[in-house]
Amino acid sequence: MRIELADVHKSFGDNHVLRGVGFQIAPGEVLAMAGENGAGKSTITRIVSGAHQPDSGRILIDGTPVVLKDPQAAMAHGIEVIYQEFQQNLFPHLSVAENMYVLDRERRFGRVLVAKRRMVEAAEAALQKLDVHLDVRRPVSGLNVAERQMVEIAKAMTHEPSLLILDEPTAALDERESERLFTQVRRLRDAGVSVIYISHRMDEVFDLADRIVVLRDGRVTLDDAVEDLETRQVVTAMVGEGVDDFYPKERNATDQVVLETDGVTGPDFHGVDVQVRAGEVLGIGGVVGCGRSTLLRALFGLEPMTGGSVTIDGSPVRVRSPREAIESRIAYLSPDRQAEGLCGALSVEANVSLASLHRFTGVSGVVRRAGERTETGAVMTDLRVRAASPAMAVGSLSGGNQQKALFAKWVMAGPRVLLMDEPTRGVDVGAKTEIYRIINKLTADGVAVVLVSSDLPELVAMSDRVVVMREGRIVTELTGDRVNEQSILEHALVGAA
Amino acid sequence: SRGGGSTATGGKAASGKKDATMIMSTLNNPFFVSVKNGAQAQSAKQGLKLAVQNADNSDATALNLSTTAISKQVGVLILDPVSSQSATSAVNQANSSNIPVMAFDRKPSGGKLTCFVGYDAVEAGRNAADALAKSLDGKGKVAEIQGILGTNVAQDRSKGFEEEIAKYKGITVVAKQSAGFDRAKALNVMTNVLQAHSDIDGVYAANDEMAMGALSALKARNLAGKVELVGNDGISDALAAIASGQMAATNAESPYALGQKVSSLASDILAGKQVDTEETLHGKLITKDNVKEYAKYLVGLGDTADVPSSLR
Amino acid sequence: MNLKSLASRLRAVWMLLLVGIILTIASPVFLTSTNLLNVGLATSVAALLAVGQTYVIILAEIDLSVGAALGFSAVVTAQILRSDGLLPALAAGVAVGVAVGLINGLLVTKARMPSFIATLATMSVLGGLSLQLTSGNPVAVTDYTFQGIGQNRLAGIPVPVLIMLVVFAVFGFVLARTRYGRFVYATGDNAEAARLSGIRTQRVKVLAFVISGVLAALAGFILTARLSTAEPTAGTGLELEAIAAVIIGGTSLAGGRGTLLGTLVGALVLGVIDNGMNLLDVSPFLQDVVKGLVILLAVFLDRNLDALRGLVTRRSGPGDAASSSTTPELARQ
Amino acid sequence: MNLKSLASRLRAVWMLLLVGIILTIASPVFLTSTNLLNVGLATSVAALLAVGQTYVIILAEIDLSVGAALGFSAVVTAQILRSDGLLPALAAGVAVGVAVGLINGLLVTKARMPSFIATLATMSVLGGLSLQLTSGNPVAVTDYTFQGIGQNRLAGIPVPVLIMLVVFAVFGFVLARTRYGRFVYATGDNAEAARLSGIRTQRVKVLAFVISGVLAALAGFILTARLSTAEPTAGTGLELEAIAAVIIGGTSLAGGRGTLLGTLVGALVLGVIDNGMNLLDVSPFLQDVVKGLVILLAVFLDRNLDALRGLVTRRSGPGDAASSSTTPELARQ
Ligand SMILES: Nc1ncnc2c1ncn2[C@@H]1O[C@H](COP(=O)(O)OP(=O)(O)OP(=O)(O)O)[C@@H](O)[C@H]1O
Ligand SMILES: Nc1ncnc2c1ncn2[C@@H]1O[C@H](COP(=O)(O)OP(=O)(O)OP(=O)(O)O)[C@@H](O)[C@H]1O
Ligand SMILES: [Mg+2]
Ligand SMILES: [Mg+2]
Repeated sequence: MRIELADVHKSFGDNHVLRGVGFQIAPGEVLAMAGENGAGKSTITRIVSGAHQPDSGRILIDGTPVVLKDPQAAMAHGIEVIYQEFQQNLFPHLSVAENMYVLDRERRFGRVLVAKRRMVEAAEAALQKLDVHLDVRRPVSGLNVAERQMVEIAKAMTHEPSLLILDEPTAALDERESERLFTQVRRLRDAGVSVIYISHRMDEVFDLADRIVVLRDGRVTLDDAVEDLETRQVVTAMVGEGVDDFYPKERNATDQVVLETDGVTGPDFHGVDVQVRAGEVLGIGGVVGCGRSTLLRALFGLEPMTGGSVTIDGSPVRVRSPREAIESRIAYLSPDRQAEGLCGALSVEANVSLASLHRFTGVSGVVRRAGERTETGAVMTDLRVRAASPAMAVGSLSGGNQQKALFAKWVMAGPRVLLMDEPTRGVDVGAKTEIYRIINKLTADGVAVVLVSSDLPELVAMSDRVVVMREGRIVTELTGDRVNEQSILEHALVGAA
Repeated sequence: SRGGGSTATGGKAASGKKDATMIMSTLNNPFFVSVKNGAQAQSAKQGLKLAVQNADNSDATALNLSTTAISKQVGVLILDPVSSQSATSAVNQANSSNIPVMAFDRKPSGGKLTCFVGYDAVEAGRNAADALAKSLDGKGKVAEIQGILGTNVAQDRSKGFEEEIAKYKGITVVAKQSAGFDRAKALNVMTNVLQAHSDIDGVYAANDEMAMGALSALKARNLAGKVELVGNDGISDALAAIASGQMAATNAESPYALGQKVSSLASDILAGKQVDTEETLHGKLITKDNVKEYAKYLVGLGDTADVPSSLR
Repeated sequence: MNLKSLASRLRAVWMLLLVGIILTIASPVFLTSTNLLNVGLATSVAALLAVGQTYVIILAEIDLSVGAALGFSAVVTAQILRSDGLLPALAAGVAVGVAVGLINGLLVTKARMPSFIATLATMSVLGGLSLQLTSGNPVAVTDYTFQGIGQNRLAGIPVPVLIMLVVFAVFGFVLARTRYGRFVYATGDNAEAARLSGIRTQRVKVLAFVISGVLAALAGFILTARLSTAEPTAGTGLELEAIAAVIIGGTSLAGGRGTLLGTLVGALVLGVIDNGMNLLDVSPFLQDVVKGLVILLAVFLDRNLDALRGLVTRRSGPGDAASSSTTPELARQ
Repeated sequence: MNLKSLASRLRAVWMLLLVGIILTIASPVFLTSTNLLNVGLATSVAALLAVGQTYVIILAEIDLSVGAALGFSAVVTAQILRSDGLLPALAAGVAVGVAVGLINGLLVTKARMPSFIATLATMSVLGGLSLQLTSGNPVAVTDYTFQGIGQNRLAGIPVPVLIMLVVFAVFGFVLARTRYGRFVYATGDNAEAARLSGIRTQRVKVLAFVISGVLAALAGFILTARLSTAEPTAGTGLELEAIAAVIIGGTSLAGGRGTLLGTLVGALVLGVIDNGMNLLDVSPFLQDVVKGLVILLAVFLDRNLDALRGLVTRRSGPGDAASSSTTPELARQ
């Protein structure tokens, strides 16, 4: 299907988000869309999917102007979307199978009555294609972020789409899963399906795309075939300036041990011993389900720890709740910013200061607004949180800016230990570099950082040391030159299916 | 008339005002609806401009309504107190604004009333007890279905009934349950009571609405007419049930007559005439013997709505 | 639906059994077939309201107008029954139910009003209309066929109980086994995702309110037929009874979860409590106290049985309790 | 808090002005200071209940027990006033409020019960206890000082109105400007995110229920003092009035949003409607109808003013309507 956007405008209130966007996609073409956080990529997605209406401009399908007045209208044209945020795709209390076939437009499983068994079988088969093995009768609420992402992908594939839009689908996936997704995308492309692929990962973009469109401040600033482009050009088109050093890693590690675990055991991890020193970034490598996320949650008091002990700066700590963790100056950046990170209806400012509010209140409990505003403003500037106003609801920020706001909250809390799970999920290249600089600043101040990331280049570049987990245990520790993608993958995958 | 001895005049009534506000404790009950109808019919006859308000069984609402009426400077404030005690504030307010205030059905416990007219609820309970005892020849097992607990009428009727029935040594009250003056609730409650006490001989329901609910329960067990049923109020359905022998008696307190009386007293007050400060109306025990006669009396008043078509 | 909801159904059944066993011991009459049929009869009206309410609550909405809708359709039905006969009366009653449901549904979807306040307002309007229409007087019903809806028996079972069972079976089947049922769960679980998945969520909601309205009309028929009278204020307070039945039955006000079997059990729990207190002649002042305490106990057990079981088998840590307590919020999106 | 909520406050004010202007034209008495003070006086009791309710609703919970708590603390206060004098009586009344709030709060947090059913059950229990304690009889109050709480004036303004204004000012300040207020919004918006930020969300909730209980006790003092008597059933139905005020004032039942200024305006809107209908002698049966319709209109305008304005300035498309309707869901995460 050939789809064309011409001079599309869209505003939210006074925020003029799209200012005359135009581009087209040919059948069997993968178009990558890149751009800073808040550039308007997801807004385009939602316009093409019928979720939002453009203020002006035209959409043409195979040369005919169309009005996509609601998602049904878009679906009728074979447009399928994997949205950036899980909340826009999934039903936590429905089973995986019901999630995948919730609409069942073709009524494959009955016109009125539902043939449950056939639905379950079909769901299993569809996931099999993606090499995903799940009990499809389980509710989605029990899945982790990566598993949910795979379910979403499978859901979009259940219809044979003629245009598939993927909005940052790999932000929560590891290399293996990403590769499986790419295989499917290429298969669809070869079958003549058009694909719009949105990502902040330049390697993926160049790997997969036929053409790249870059968006900046709601306008197309670059639209070219991938053969004619270099990463540098794309980045410049995105951020308006060259970024020389994606990973401005500083080595600030000292000898002083801050966080030490001794044989800690919990639901998905066993006998984990790690030491993190002041100023050090400890990376944890591993594939989905290896237990590293659960380990971080347990250290923050979100999961029960059934054995072992934890010390901070030499004194034993027993953390049973996030509050106790925060009192021990541990901070935790959750990978699920929607469910666990932000209070969407509250202002950006209130979210950023939420974990450090005590600093702006005396015994009276009255918040000193001026102080709060100055400090949050400073952190937000440091992290380049792009918000029309610090008083706007954080939920209406773009995905990447929400992530930065979440990061800002924990920077502001002034932690001794910072546990980060996918800290740059959905963050654009420019802002990623900013986050890395902030990590440098934190380590320079002696903060001990634990980094879990499925973005391997990031993990390699930003960690001083990496431990690799497999099936809940630490299988190796990599230092110096041995911190590279190759050896992390080797250790993570050995023996795995 | 039969009431207390002293009389009073309606203060500033000579001002020529022709309006009154009547604040009803509730209108979710045919009894009070009929009071309203009687009052409105009579006002129309006498050229009185009568506004009727509904306090919905809430003391607070009643007080708020009174306050509003007083600031409107109505000619007469007519109260049907939700409870005797809580109406005192309203009476005091009216007193200090020099607005004549009268009450009916329940007497406010304080303040200066120009006049009060009403039925005696304790007496109603007593009469019902006597009627029930009589139809049972002084012996048997009975159940009492109470009204909305915490309301004056429910409390007083229950008090009168229990005091009086205790005098009959052969009668035991085997069940005492509330059905909130509600017909549907009474149906369920009575069904359950019959389940626990299948040998029951008589039922007293604190109003006829509940008596009708109880009657449905009795019918379902083919006990209608076999178990003696006594109610209060004398609503149309109850009169029909008495006429057909399904109900033994009701202590009728014609609400329509009460309403008429209230309106004519209000007109008298506005006209500056002397009125009795207190007038207690007495209920009339209606049985199969006098139900036709009572129906004729109601029709004579103009109160056709409260007369079943079979007796018109 | 799935294992979890099956477990929660069973839990509600446990509660019912518990109350039932206590009453069987305390009162010789409780466990007789006539008494159990009485419970069914007394429960039938609120239970019918609870069916529609279950749909609406799974959709994360609420319908406070069902009691008033019952009253209004009852008086309309009774008045038309007097003037035009049975079929026009039944048709008019159902039409009132449909209209009320449509209005509620459109207020919530098109006019984007929170259902709590929209249906509170329609409750007020309908209550006033019923009084206005009847001048506050009950409307007697003498039609023999119509009375049969409430007073006859088939094979020894009262017609209202049969109607209740059929309605639960049909609507339970629709909820559990049809596309529409899945749309109800999906929309209640995550309305935005449902919309983006191509479900016409507004229609799904409007239809649920219409179901609620029609079942309120049906409940109105039964109540009117049982009493041989339509009372303008007949349904007052029944909405809370129905909602309580739904929640006791394990349906979450946050939406996305619940079963009709649970609702039936919830309604029966409430009916059994009332029946038991009457049988035992509990002081009427204390009945409200006892009823409140039993509801607390029932819902407490329902929500904490897993945790309590966990305590016994020592499987649960502090994290577990905390994480499961937050599931409803997570689910709300 | 932010621009958006400011706009919604102002909208509620517009509604109030609209109703006020209509009444000023229709009735010469409406815009007199005595009448306006009457409205304030009539509103004060429900408005106090609505303050605590606002906290609870911003926390995405609900407190149905406030009316019954009012009645129970009123009869306890009145009985102790008769036996032990003013200070013990006031202390006991407040203690009842605290205890009820604690129980509700613990049921919702520790016992993990949905607040709708937990507070419905405590409502039933408290209602029964009030009747039991008084055997259903009102308790007369003759203490002159106590009566003053309800009947005196200061600088021409009735004491209940003053109390109401002070309570709104204090609790409005707490909500808007203190750490606790911030925690209320955060917990109501996303309890899990709040917990991960170190907020003791359970304490935040318990405290809100306690505030609700204590203000119910305070409202009970005022009502008792105004009536010179404590009625066991005094608060019946006031919970719905309070909740309606909160929602009309723009607070979302989904939690995370709302202001006390909005609630005050919401309560006044309801008070003005009642007052206006009385002044205009609207037929009592029709009053419910009119009240329901005005509430519908008010909330409709509140929720759709932006869209309507958009229609006029032709900036908005159908998609926008849809997207703004989904914002609450989006925002909730
Ligand atoms: N529903 C909404 N209401 C108000 N503003 C919105 C809404 N949705 C998006 N925006 C604004 O539109 C702009 C573009 O957001 P969009 O999500 O399209 O960015 P994006 O390019 O996808 O960014 P990211 O890479 O961070 O995902 C942002 O400034 C955002 O705040
Ligand atoms: N809330 C949950 N409920 C049930 N199971 C869960 C939940 N969260 C995680 N799991 C399971 O626990 C296992 C470990 O998950 P964990 O998130 O620790 O893996 P991970 O290695 O960190 O993965 P990733 O790299 O994708 O974050 C997985 O099999 C997952 O399915
Ligand atoms: Mg985006
Ligand atoms: Mg992980």
